[in-house]
Amino acid sequence: MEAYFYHLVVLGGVYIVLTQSLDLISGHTGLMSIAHSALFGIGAYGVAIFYGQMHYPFIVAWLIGMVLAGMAGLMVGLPSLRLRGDYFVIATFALQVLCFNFMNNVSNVTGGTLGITGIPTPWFMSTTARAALVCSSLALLFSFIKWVLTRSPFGRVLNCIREDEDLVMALGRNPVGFKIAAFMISAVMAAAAGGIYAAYVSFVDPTTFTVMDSIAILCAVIIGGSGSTAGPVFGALILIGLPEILRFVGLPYSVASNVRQIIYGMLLVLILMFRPGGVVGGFSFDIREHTRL
Amino acid sequence: MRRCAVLPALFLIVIMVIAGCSNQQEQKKSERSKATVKELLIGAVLPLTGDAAPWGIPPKKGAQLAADEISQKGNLKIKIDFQDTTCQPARGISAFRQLADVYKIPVVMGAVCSSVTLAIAPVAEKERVVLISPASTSPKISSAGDYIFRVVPSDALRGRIFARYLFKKKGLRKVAILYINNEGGVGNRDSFKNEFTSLGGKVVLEEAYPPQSRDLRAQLTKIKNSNVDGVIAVSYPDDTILIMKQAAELKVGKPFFYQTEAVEDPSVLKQAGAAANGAIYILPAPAEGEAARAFAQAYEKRYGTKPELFAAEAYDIIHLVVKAAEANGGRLEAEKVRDYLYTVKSYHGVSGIISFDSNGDVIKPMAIKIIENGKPRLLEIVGLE
Amino acid sequence: MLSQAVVNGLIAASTYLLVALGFSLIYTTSRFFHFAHGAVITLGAYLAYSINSQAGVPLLGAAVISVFFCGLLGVLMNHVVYNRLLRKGAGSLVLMLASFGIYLIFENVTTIIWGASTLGFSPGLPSSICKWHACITRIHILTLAIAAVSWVFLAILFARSRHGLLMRAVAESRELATAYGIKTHEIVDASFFIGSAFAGLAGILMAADVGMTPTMGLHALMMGVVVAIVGGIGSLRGLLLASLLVGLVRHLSIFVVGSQWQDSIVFALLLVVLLKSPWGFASDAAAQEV
Amino acid sequence: MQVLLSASGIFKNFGRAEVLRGLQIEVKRGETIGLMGPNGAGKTTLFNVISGFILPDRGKVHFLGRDITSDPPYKRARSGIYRTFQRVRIAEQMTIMDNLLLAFQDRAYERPMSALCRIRDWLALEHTWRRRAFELLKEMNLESEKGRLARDLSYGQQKLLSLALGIASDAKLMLLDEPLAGLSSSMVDRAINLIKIMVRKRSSIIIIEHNTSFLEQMCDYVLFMAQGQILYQGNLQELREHPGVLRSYLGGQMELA
Repeated sequence: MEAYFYHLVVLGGVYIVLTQSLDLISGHTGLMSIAHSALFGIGAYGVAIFYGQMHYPFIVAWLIGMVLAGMAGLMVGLPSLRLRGDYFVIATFALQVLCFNFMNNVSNVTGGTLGITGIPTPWFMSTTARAALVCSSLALLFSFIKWVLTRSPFGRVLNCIREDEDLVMALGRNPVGFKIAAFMISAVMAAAAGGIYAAYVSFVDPTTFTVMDSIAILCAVIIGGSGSTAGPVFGALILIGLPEILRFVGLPYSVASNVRQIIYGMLLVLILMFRPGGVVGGFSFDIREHTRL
Repeated sequence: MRRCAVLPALFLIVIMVIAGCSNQQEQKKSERSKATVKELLIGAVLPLTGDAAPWGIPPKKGAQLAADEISQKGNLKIKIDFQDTTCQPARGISAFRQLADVYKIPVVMGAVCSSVTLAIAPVAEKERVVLISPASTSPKISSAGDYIFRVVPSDALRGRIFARYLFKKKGLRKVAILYINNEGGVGNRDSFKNEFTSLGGKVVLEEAYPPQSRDLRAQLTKIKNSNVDGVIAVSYPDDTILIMKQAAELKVGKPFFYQTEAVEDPSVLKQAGAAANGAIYILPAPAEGEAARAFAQAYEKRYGTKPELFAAEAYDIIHLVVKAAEANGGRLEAEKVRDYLYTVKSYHGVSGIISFDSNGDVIKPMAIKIIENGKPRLLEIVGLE
Repeated sequence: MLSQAVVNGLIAASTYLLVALGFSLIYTTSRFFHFAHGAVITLGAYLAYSINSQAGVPLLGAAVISVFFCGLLGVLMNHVVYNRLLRKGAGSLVLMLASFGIYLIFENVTTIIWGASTLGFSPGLPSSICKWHACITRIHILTLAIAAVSWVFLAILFARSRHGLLMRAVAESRELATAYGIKTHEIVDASFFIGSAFAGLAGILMAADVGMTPTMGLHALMMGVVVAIVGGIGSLRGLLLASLLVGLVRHLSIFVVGSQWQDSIVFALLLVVLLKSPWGFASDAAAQEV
Repeated sequence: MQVLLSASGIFKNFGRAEVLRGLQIEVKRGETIGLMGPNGAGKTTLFNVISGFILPDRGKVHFLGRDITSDPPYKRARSGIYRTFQRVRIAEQMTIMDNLLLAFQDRAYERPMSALCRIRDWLALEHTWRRRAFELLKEMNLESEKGRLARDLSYGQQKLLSLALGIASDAKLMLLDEPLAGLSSSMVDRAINLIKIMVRKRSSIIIIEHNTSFLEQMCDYVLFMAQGQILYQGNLQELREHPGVLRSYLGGQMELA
């Protein structure tokens, strides 16, 4: 029983870091991204390759993964120079597809479709209890970091970018720099989650990092409540919790997964329609499309 | 804002209640297993939902059939706890943990998707739980661990046998490989290619296509214009239909050899129709004899269809596990089951003749079949020799 | 070989064009990415299948009925979800997210009703006509023809008819059009109807060619979105050029690089277009306006 | 008096429409200038050109003796140009306090690293920022609303807030685009109060406005724009008698009708 519970804590922790990091850009900066599972994957592959195969110390591999993801974040950040709103989403989508294809096809680096197996478990995660402790404290740490960031002068500018980029400029701030910084921080956080995930599961393959996973993470943030600290936590819990609850409920097997997806879809649409701030009540993506001068 | 803090709290409470319920379940189960020694609880982690469900539900049916048959005989009661993996590694670990840690089950059947089996394997090793897959064919599983078994041949075996067969019997020297760009497709491609080139053949073209692709004309056009004796296809049912139909449309004019059992899928036979005729394919040799026939009858009686893919394998797994328990005085212990399985030689199961090698891989003869007039016909049974 | 590849590219381009036409028609009047379009594509095929095989209506009739229903479905989506969201002041991002949700619901309902494995109108061996080393089936010719006719239809609609004029007015600015007394709701509904009907038509044609699966709409839509953006949403000429470009790139690139990179090339193209000029081929005119 | 801003020979076309045609303007430190003209005269476009949201086709803009013609808007804002927008622009889903803090806070503490590593520093500074913001709120009679989201404010209050942002950012040149339009009379008084604060702080101000009594009260002189050029510069009295002004106003109205 404990180990199962701890396992859920591990997954919950990893996903909380993911949703918090996505919320930093989507909920606070107004840049919706569906490349997040790719960034998550970069972190995971970083650990898998540098720690699992090349036997660097875990911390080093973890950091390498984060740096790589940060660089990828910079690459996504660059389109945000020009693109707004839905066009930005499409750009991140393209990036997600490209990253997935890289993981899937460049087999001499990433192991291709077969993935990388046998990543040794680092000592601090050797039991599920330890892993749960590590992951929950990471979730706490990153939630705290995000909380501080979004309440700092830095976060205030991000929030203002979400509200009105022209206003940010009128107040003497360069939105582009802030957007890129936000995206890179978010990418690094996602990669941190990915590295821990890889070390815990001890196996990575591209199918864990698809567009659909990216969309699921985004939906979790929206459903939970974007632009808040509790919202993403709640979203991550739904993402991890709903399948587990349905597992206990015992739906007919032939439809269970479809029913789960339908529940996600309905939740998303209903939340948007009746509670645009998400369950927890954060920021709502209302109309703010001032026509550009 | 304040009102909303209630909701997450409620959510947590729901989770706790559910967790509490399952805890009680667990206690009941353990009490019961103490009361009657002769009840065996076996776990199963299968993709019961999602894209891979078509491969997960038949093993569930087969295993359930075996459990009920054995239970009816009297001495032993078999219960199987089925858990869903949805073919995702993390979910698979969740499911496995639930069985191994919550219910303390020593033997688990699963998983179907190779990626899930590979993800679960280290956990199974650490928790000392025997994991027997009815369907994972990735060559990487061979080295996944001491407690990891499978009753379906590795892609490595299938590729080797198919390569030898095509090289020696069909006289192929130059081939193209058309494969689905996922773990199964690439694993099969590699095993075929390694054997074929070591025999002296040449793989001229390797064309991949992404899963759920609906247009393979580009790949097939390239193959049509290449100088090859034949095409090896590694595909799933949906794209097998595409390959057959689009190859016919484009008049590719090369013989196709399918290194997959997907060809036998009812949807392929129906949708591809005449386009399927002449397709030669390889799959683990179906069992002959009384037991296999009885299984097919019982299965059809109970579920209304002929045994689908991997149902027989699951049926055999349950029987093997029960045999191991019987050899251990009716108790299920992971180490004992593991040791027993390594000694199994030429067990006549309903999925074929089963022996395990030192990796826990099954060694089975394979069958070469051909589709004629929309129906499969056995060409021959081939082994490694 | 080249001739066949070009023909393949044209066939692919025609389905991309059909999807992109509907998608960008809806975008021009309502200004958001309607991803549930993918669900309409799938449903078009399945509805036609059911009407044909279960109700026994001949295939052509079934297709017409199904296309009509797809149009209605689009209008329904607009009324049940998007309009309500708009009334609450939702922006294009919210509408796009909602369309993700709708897509999820529809794809899974489709799977529950019709199952996950391939279904088709015409099982069996397709007959094809070959000339100059290139083979083509009747369905392909039909698809090409319908795509061409649809394009011309829209071109005339936009250039000549009053209705098209109103649509262009709404596309320019919804508020302004309302201020001028144009019934914008009706115009948006009309664009949803026509756009979704195109989606249903595309779905049926694809299914007639290669059969249907519940996920067929998503891949088709992805290519449609790429075409719509590369071509510059709202520019008919741009869409035509972009669909040809994407179709040919997909089918010719395979001779240069490995086929596993087919998708990557298309999406790299998309990314480059987005970075160079977010408004695609139609950039010069549209960019000035925005 | 020192010349703060000078723009010369500004041309700007939108498609075929010539909006600014060789416009010339000079603003000295501490001046308050009214900017009038019929609709479509290019007033807002001029603001956009000065604040950098639109680049002119030709012409130069100098601020504090430096050529800023090709500077992006945020650089100009940093060197001391603040503008309001005709349609109120504030951060709607942020609190009023946060809106003001945005203008008050020190850019040196806006780096993500300093947000994390120098928490104590910025927390300490935040107190002074908040105090100053609170004082400004008192001027606007909004101190009780500081925790509310800006979008929940009335239109007039939002307009006040956008003026307050200018005061908070301590700009040397304020470009106010119709600061009084649509305000109730009590709100107008408060807005004027805020503009007086700007004057007191010796900021130069250009105000686009149609309310002549207000302009008379506030401005050192007025500029009259028509057809992309400054037609007249002087006091309001004389402006009323200027024949060209009358014609262009009437002409403008006829165009409108």
